[in-house]
Amino acid sequence: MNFPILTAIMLAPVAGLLLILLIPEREQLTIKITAAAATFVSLVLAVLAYVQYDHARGGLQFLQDISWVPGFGINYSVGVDGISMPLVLLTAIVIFTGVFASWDMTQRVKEFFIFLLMLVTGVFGVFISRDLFFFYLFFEVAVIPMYLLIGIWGSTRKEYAAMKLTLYLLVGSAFALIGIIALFLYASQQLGYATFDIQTLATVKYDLGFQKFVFFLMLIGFGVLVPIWPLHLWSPDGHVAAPTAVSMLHAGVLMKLGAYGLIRAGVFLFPEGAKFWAPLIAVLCIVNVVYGAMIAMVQRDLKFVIGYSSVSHMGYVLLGIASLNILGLDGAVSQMFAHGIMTALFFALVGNIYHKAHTREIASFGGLAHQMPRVAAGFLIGGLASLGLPGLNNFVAEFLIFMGSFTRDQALFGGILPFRILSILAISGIVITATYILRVVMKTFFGPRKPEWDHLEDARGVEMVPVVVLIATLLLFGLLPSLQIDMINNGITPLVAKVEAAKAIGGIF
Amino acid sequence: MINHAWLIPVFPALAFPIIIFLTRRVRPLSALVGIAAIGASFVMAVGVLREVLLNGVTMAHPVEYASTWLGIPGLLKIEAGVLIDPLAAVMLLVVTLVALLVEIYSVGYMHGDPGFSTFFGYLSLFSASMLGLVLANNYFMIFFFWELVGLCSYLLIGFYYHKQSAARAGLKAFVTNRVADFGFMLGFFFLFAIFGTFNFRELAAAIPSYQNTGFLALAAALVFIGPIGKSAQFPLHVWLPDAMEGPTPVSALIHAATMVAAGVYLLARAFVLFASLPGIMLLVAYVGGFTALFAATIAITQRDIKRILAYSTISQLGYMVMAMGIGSMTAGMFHLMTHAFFKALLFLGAGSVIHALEEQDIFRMGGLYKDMKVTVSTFVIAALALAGVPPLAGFWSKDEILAGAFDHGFTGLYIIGTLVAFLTAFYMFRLIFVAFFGDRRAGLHAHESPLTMTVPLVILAVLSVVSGFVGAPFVSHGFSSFVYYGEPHHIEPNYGVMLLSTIVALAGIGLAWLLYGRPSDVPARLAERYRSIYKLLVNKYYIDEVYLWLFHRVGLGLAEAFNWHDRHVVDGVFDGVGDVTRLSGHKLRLLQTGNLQTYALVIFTAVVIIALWMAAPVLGGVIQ
Amino acid sequence: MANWHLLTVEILTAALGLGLLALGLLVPHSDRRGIAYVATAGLAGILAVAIGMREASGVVLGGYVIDPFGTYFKILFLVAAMLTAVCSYDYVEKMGLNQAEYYALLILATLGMMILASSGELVSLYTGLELMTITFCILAAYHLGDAKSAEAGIKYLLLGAMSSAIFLYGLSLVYGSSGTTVIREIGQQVATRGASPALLLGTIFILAGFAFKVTAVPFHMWSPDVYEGAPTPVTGFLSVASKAAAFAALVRVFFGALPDLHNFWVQLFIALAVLTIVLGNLVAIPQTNIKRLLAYSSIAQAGYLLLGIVSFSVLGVGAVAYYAMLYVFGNMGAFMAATAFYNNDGSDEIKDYAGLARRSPLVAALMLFSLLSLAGIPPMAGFVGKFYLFMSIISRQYIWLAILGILMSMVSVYYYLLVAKAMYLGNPPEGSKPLQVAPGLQVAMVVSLLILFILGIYPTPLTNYAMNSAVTFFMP
Amino acid sequence: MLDVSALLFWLLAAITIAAALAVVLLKNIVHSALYLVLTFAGVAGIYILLQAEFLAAVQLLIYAGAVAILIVFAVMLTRRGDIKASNLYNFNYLAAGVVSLALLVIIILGNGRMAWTAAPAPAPASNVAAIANAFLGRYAIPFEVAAVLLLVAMVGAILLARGGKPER
Amino acid sequence: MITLNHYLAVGGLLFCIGLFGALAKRNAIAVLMGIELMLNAVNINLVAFNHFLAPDQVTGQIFAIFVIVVAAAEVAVGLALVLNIYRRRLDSNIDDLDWLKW
Repeated sequence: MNFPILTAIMLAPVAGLLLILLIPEREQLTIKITAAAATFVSLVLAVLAYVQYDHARGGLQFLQDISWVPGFGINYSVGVDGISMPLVLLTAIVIFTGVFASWDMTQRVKEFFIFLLMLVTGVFGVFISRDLFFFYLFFEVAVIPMYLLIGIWGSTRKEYAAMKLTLYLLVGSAFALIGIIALFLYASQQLGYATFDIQTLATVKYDLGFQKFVFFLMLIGFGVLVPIWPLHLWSPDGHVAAPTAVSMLHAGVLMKLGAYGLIRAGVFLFPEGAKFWAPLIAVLCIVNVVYGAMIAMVQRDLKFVIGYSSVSHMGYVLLGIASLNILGLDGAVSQMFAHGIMTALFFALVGNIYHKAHTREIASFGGLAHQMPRVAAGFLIGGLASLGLPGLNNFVAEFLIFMGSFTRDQALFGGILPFRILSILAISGIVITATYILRVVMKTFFGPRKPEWDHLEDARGVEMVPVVVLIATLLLFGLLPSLQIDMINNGITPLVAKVEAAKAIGGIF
Repeated sequence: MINHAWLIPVFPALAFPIIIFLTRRVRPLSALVGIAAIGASFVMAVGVLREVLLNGVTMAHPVEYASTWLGIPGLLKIEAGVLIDPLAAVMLLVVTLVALLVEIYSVGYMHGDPGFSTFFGYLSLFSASMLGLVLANNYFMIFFFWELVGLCSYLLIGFYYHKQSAARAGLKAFVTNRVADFGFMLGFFFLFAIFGTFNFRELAAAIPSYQNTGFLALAAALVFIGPIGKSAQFPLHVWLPDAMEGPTPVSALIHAATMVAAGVYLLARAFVLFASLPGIMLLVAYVGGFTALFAATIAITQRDIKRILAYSTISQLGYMVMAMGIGSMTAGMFHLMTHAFFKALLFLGAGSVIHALEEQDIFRMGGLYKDMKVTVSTFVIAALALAGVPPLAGFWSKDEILAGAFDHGFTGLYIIGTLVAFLTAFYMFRLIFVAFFGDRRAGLHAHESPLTMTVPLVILAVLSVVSGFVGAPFVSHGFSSFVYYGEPHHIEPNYGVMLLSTIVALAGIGLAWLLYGRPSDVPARLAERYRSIYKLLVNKYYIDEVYLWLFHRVGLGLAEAFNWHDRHVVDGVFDGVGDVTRLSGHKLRLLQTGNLQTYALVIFTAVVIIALWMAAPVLGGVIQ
Repeated sequence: MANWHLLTVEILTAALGLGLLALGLLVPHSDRRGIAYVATAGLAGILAVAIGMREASGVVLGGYVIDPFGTYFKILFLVAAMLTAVCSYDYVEKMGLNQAEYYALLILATLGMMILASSGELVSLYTGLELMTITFCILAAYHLGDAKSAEAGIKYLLLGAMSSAIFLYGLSLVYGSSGTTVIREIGQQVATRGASPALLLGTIFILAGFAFKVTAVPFHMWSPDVYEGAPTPVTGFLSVASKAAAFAALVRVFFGALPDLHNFWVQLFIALAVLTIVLGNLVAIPQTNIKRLLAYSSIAQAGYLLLGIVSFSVLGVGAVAYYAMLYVFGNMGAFMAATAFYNNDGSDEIKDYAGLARRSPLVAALMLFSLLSLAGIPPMAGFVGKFYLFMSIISRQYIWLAILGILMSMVSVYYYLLVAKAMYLGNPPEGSKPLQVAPGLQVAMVVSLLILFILGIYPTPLTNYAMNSAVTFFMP
Repeated sequence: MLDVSALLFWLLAAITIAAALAVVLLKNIVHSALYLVLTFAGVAGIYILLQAEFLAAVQLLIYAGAVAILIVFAVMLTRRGDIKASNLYNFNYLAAGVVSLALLVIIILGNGRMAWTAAPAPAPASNVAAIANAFLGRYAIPFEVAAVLLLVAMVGAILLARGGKPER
Repeated sequence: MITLNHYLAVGGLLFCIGLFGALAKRNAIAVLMGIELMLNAVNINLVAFNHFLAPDQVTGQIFAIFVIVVAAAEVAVGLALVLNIYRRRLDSNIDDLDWLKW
């Protein structure tokens, strides 16, 4: 067997965590370097895996199987395909940059990095698991460190936000768990043996009622994490309260767990269920996109703006999923990646500002570009990515989503409302996004120089690591999207083939 | 050369990162890099045009090559490609030439500005994007660069970001364009949904045989929204006057000569789509015509030199759009070209004045001709060209539009066009008489600009004079046999129209001289007499106010409402669930009284209740 | 008779308990600490024997069943007793004298549980139950200096006696309607004679008795009071071991004697499970005392265990067994942490836990991860246990029950996190010192923590054992 | 017609029930304790009717003897205030009455609807021998457990009754 | 003819009287008395079943003896506790035992 690269990606943070346990609390720099090194190993391995992924062969690669609980068909089996590979890369990038974004951390450093690495282990685990049990297990592993990270190192109503976030996510995952168990039982009855292997589970024919029911459970369960309206409120509050690196990881990666779960454990396993619920997802996504963007427009706290912008942007992911075709799903996955990088960039920069200025009140800023030109430039680029400017990764993603949903030919409400109208409504979000993002840029960075902020220093040294890495990633995949889309498409094609092969059924509307 | 045409945007594209990351601290080098890059592009553009002329590349037989930028097998092929036909070749030349001249001019104009290098970087990025847009062989790519030029416009309008008004203007420009781009995007999505491709030529081949014109008309109308925004047509014109907050060379390059013309260029590129839909064509024509008139009326009351020019630009763009609408792509493009030269010249001239005076209000200027001979004389040439005085460039191109409207039977539009010609001549010369002639104002220390600025003015002045001849009706194998839609055609001179438009132009100049040529209180009296109209015009028909009201009251109001809803209703529901849970815990806790006999009582009550619940089997019968 | 050797574990336990009583009289007061070590070592030895005997099976004297299921639970009791013993060292010393008696009673209570878990006959079941109950009464009241402890003792005694009276009444009815007290024979009689009013009434009464012991709502009301009043290690032991023992006996009686009536009693168990899960979790929210909080949480846990009973399947019983085992570590972990804290600060109030993470990372971590295990958050063992339990009821189509259960376990996360909040988010009070924890207890804590992780990450061996032990009840 | 055993049954039943009622209804705890002895004796009589003579003896010895004496002692030791009002009802006696009555009805109804199945075999000659055999045979384990239980109870009772030293 | 049901009725009656005593009396000792009555009721049941239904074995009687033993143990411990509490509070009323609640 080859080198188990995926397991190594996941365990590198664990190794770092154990090392940090041994380092005394006062050796702060050593702790940070250890964390950076551990995540760097993950990053390098993730890039390596990304490059080595064999497009010609396609499918799941870098497989590794260890029998775990044979009686229940639980195996530790990992592997990535075109859908999960980019997300593994995303996680690696975001955590690596996140460590650097936390470089200025001075309070309870040891615990912080322990929890942070714990969190990221869970996230990696979700993306590489091929076994539904482990998938869920890792999914939940990520939640509790999050609570502590926000609760201890957060700001602005941190305890409330941390609790809210934890409960939302757990309640959501409760539904997913029920779905997974029901699925497992159904499948093992059909198959005659127990298994949690997603690929095998996908070969089972589930009857329509069951599909509808379980997909709905998955929709709630993973939808909370996406977050789907009206289950989204944990996210702005959580974003705002979380410390920088956690916000990055949280908005950058954790939300993607939801969408990924929805695709992997939802659409892939229950194509008919997905077809049934897709119109509802599409309608909710419009609310996400438009309503989220509108709310972002009137926020007074920088992080709240980004928090609601995440709600809005993840709406596009939902739109891509709801379109249930190759373009849409390609776009959805791409958007997951792009939004992850983009929002991580935002949070890194806002964290930088907050750390120096001790406020995030937009109204108190103005003209910061004078004092912090690099931060301003980075923020502007983030903003441009956010509003879908060509040349950046988000544009490709959103474009594909729009194309996908636009080319979906389906009539809702008895033929009165074409799906296309929904997609047009959702696309209109790009206008609102541009408005609020550029307004924030304007209010924060432009305008006359304010002397009270003259003490702010521009980002430099290690602070620039996240900015540079994240922007470079956005540009790379924005200018050369084939690098990304070919990979994703490789994973999406069989999935959509399954959806198309499924029985044609009407949607909920 | 044509085969390497893809390099044209690459030079400035490379210049951008070089300037931003490498040479930013060494200003002369930054300028040099920028100018060299666009110079190389210009040379190549000339070469391309030459080959197009020599090698028989025509509208019907363009050169196209592409590589796949993003492909999804069987579903989507997005190309990064180059389409060179006479249309593109002309546009390339215009863009590179104006950009080159503007960059040279900027060396002088921006001298001493702290953002000198950045400015050249942005200009390079803009040039690259604009050239990419020109070369695009498909809708996707044109959209891609369309957005990028929008970005550059945003960056350059907000170049003086310390000015609140500049920052706001940039935002306004971007957002207004976004609205338009949204429509544009939907438009070509519809096209893709119908035909499955973005490629212009493939679409051109497919469109004529498509039957469902209703659907196609929807797509075309949506595509047209793009030009409405980019080319500042009513009702999305509001951003352009504000865009004058940017440095003047930017106004010349982006907001007069090139970017704003991109909308017209798109109409030309997509002409096959529009040409098949008479209804949409009419819409285009009337939007253009209306904008032309509308903007011209505003221009006659403005005081800011750049704003006057901005409204003039809107008006002229309206002309071009109208030309497209009446089916004369040739005339539209011709006017685009000549307009690029003389309007760039006007802006650069205005820039020269502003550079000298640091003043933009024409009524605070006066008598500049004594100190700024080159500037003023080139400015006057450009103004004559714009006013349509023969034999300057503007005359020929405008005349072709009017003749086209007349010939095709659009009498209404013809009248509008003529009226606009009159107004144009009037407001331009109002500007000239007020600003350049008359008495010198006290406290003004005008001086001629440096050579880097005046040389481009002179070059453009020459072009403003001569460029019209390529399309004059007397010239055989002129512009109309080069850039056209359908079949090449030769335009017969329509002497009646020519005569009328010449008269009208001269009348406008004359009226301006009457009112503003010497000290007079007539304008003030007129303004007093027609006070309501005057106020309407000065306030630009209150359109900005309406939009602001819509945005602040309706948009932000709705957003606040949503915010409140989210924070109180949605959050309230979920927090409420939490509170109810907590509260029920607090209440249920009180059941635990601490009295053990109560506990025992509960136990036995429970037993009794269970027995009663199961009374059927236990007390009344036997279960199976 | 030939198979007395099957009783090795019980005999050793009895001998250890009685031996300690005797030892307590011999050893001088100054040297009493040794007794605690003897007790621990003895329990460890018996544990080893029990593990060695895990596959043994046979019937002694026609009514005492040795099978993997019983042995599984004996191992569980021994583990719990050991942890309790380790946990008690300092605590008992603080309570005062009578150490030998304390450990002896602890071990004799364990004996009672063993009898309970292995009885295949109602009389020995009853005596085992009472041995356990009465011993616990004494242990609960053991903190002689504390009035609350005495109150806990009498509450447990009187309520326990009342509940065993009704339980006994139920047993008498079952005996009357089947003519025998041997569980297997009752099963046969019920199968042939079918259900009858007195039998069903007896079932209800027996259920009430068990429900009391497993703290199912509304039979739970004694438990918060007793848990709060009893000495902390005893509370830990009471909450895990006595509950597990009651579940073992419950499974034996209902699955062994009354499987044919399951359509009848499953409904009752559903009602109890729902009430238990809901009330336990809800009332835990406003608690401010850690022991009371754990009491309500353990009520809720009982509700989850009842789900396994409801499912009436191998998976369900196996899940109960599995869950009970990790519940030992989870709950004992929490109680160990609470004891360690009490030994230092003399408080059980959650608000006093503020900043504990700074004062003692180990104690805080143990408390946190134990609570998370109870909440069923991976990678802690509790997750796997809950996973099996929910699987078992979903396989019976009780999806609504599963949803309710999981949602309520999310409520539990809320109050567990309130403890975590105090420990991790709060700041230690001025002038507080790091916690002093005895080395033995520290070792026990680390072991317990590791086991919680290991059982969560690699549950296979224990799963297999638990599931295999459950098969007994479904063999023809 | 009533035969002797029936007459005895009714008599014993009446005494037992009446005494039991007295135990719970009287307000003087000493009286209650005395009636408790009477109840125990009545129950012992019923055992005799049921041919469980050995059990009756045990009942008399342990219950009527030991337990009742123990209770009387306890009553004396904990006496404080007016003995005539030493055994009052608590505040929820009404609910207690209702529940008890309801349970009674349920038990009577449940048992009354039963068709009890009797075993065919006759009674063994000597109860005592059979009991002795059972204790040392089939019921050896509970027997030992009971022994341990008594020991535990003894130890516990001593510990608890002696009381601890007050909190240090 | 006195049937099994007669005995069971006596047992039931005794049980419920005992229950009433256990539930309704304030004095802890009286509660213990009530419990003893309940246990006696069970014993009547056991012996009656033994007598009427399965006279070939003495199971019911054995069971009853164990119950008596357990009851004795319970009473011993219970009274010890009552004494303990009485010494502390000079009161053996159960109503007052509510330090532990909520």
